[in-house]
Amino acid sequence: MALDKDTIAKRIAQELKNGFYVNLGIGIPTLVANHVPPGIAIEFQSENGVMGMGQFPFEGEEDADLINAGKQTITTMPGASFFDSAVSFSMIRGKHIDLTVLGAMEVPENGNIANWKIPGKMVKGMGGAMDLVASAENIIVAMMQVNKRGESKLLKRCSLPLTGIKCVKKIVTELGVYEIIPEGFLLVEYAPGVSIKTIKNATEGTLIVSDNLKEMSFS
Amino acid sequence: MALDKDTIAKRIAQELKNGFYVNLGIGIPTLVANHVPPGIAIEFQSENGVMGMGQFPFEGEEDADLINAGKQTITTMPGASFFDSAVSFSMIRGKHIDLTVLGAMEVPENGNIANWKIPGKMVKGMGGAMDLVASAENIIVAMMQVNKRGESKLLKRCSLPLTGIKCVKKIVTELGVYEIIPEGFLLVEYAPGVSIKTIKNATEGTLIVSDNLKEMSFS
Amino acid sequence: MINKEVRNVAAALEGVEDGMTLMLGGFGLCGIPENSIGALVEIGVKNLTCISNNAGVDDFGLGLLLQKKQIKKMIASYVGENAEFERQMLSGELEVELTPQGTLAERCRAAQAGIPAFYTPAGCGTEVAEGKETREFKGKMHVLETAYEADFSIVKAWKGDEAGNLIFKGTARNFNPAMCGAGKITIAEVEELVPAGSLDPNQIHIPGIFVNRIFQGAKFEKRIEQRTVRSK
Amino acid sequence: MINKEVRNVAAALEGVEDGMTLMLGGFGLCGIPENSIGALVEIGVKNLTCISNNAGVDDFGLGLLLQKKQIKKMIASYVGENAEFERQMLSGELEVELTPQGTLAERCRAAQAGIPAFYTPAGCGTEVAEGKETREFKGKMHVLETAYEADFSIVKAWKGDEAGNLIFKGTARNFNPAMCGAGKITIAEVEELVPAGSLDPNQIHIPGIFVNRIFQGAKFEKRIEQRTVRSK
Repeated sequence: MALDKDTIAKRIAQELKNGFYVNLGIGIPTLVANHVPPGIAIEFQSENGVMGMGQFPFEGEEDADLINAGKQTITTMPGASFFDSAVSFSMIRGKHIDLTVLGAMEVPENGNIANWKIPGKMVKGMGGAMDLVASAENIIVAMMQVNKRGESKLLKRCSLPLTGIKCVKKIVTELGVYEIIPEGFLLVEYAPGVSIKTIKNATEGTLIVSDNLKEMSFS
Repeated sequence: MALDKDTIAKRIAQELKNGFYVNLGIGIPTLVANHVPPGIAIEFQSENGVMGMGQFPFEGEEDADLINAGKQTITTMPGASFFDSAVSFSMIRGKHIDLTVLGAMEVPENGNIANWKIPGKMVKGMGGAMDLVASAENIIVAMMQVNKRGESKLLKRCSLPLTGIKCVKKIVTELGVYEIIPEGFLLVEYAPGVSIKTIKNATEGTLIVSDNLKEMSFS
Repeated sequence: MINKEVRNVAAALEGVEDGMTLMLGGFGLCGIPENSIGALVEIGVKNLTCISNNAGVDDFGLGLLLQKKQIKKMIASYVGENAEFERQMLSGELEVELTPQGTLAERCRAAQAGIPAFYTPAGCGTEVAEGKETREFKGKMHVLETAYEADFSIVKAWKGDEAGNLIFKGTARNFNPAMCGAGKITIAEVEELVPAGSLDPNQIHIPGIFVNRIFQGAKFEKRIEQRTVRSK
Repeated sequence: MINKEVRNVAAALEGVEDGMTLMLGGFGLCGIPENSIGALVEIGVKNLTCISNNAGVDDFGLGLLLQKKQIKKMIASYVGENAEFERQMLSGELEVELTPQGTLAERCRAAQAGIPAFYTPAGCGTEVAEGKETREFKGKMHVLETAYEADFSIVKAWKGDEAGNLIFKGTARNFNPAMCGAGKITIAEVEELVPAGSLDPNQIHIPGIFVNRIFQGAKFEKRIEQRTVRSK
């Protein structure tokens, strides 16, 4: 059965390693923070200027001066720090962030990514995404594999304006986990109960099934 | 009579205007701070990371963590701030400093300046001088016009490695005040009791005597 | 001490004219100079170019200037929260230049710091790099970005003193520090204005040399855009 | 919280080897990582390239490494206080690259910030610009300067916490912040190391992400170079 968004986040949380500084994008990526494996130390950065983000505040304790990049009220953990936007992107551009998780509208098989604009229709802007994908060495895309009109978002080629080129390393969707390899999308894990046929139908780009393919595990 | 170093500083202090942020170099320039005209507000920057420098501390109150760019112990005034070297040179490079006063080994008549190196003999380094002269729009050189061997330091051309080009606007020495104009050194003031002949003999470069020449005044 | 205090927002905004370029601090509605924005609406200056990370929401922040069609061109990184913005942009009424957020911050900081241009990898291979010089450093492509030019920088801080020294609070810091001293004249509105000497010189976020005019804002609404809470 | 504490200076310097490039904070003798410098003398690593604003005095700071001829090349802006330095340089034993102080700071900051290169007016028309690309922006010449590369950054702060967050004091801040995160590994020695959560997140000068190892220095001499006083 296809995963829900929270379970996608849970699977991505398995990629967290002790000592990682992590930037989570808006949407599914934000949910990753709820699934940090016990016993490892992680610090979450939000590019608007905080390292060491905590949970949402208790009701009545919201502070207008304390938000994340999704404009949500947040709290901080012990050891947190605030800094300005130039310093924040020094962390990102300077490769000090160990893992970046972000959403996408389209990912083609060469590892490009598009997530900020639909010409003539919708322009939200790239926010910090272009800086993140241009510099991060460890980028995971978290998204639904199929859009609302039933079309695959894992493509041969992007049709939308790009956010970055040849930067995506791994993709986690409701159907599977993919790595970008020279030949295309390498399926390394499938969601419990989802058939390879379903995955193939939902992948417009070249799909290669790994010799070590396994079912996602959430033990 | 030729001025002493402190009187050169006193003459330069007449150039201070209300609201000026001022960077003073090592040597004679440092003395300018002792002669701020009453009734005007000035803040002194030291490029090692302090704005709003005050006087030297009282004996016993020296703080090893509070020095100026000449490595001297200092104090701060109300409204002072500390910052790092990158920010300090943002002030300088970004043209936020209103007046720069520094020493020189040689000044040629085109407004170049040399003050950091004698090849094969002495290399102190340029410190912050190259950044200062490259960006400051208001630079006064404070120096003795004649070196220890009796040679003029106001030259036709520099013989020493340059610190900056076409940047000096005004020079104050023990003998006079000079402005750099296309034709050479324009003598605008002479030290009390010093003859034009003495000044001419101490100026290797082209000397032009201003139509409005006057004696320096220290009333 | 060089005193930067002006008596109110009107005095602070003196000299702001039609057609000027303004840099405005804030991220979303957090840390925006709301007193100054309100006064700009009242003054009614037009044909502004605004450099700001976001464009506010329909009825707060820069959205107020958009409603009155005072903005000719917007330079921002993310504008997803503003329906009127999207309408004006898609209809062609509003000129829009979208720029990566880190590049936006660094171009402001470059203006403050007297760096005319720098190289960044952000945007390489995308339409952001179109028409710009690109260059390889250590095997990776970078794009040349230039310092922004602005007539005024308008920022919001938590505390400030008469000397113009500023301290920001939490994530309301964001773009405000990098914009100080980046425009020809920098205006800072603060929640609390204190006498010089009241702030620890060691804990100043922005030295007063980067600020030309400072005033205590009459009122701060500090609206929250996404109120998210957890249960006890 | 990611814990950066190491037990002592020896643990902090692990991996420093002959021939490496080190970036060291401090201005004159103010804010120098004196515990680390002392340990480098003891370890006896050789052929070092050191990037530091100054080279210490004959018997303190980097002067100690110069005495033992552990430094092959020095990159600095001002070295006027060190007779042994001048001797080694003029005799050709020591390779020296002098660079304008603001350029030095900005090249460190560029390394920290992932900016491979930037333009600055400093040094144009002088020997500093020889062999470097120059370019005109707004009618003025600028020189292209690149980010420094270093194996280790070694800095000194006043207070730090386990998470690596740093606070500096007075003018002992100087080059230390810009060097954090500029080398591959950053070591911070602090006068006081406190538990995470003890420092106000609003008042951190350098966030811990830029620091890899932190320890409390055993002893700080904090020598004063020019003791200047006035009479009461």
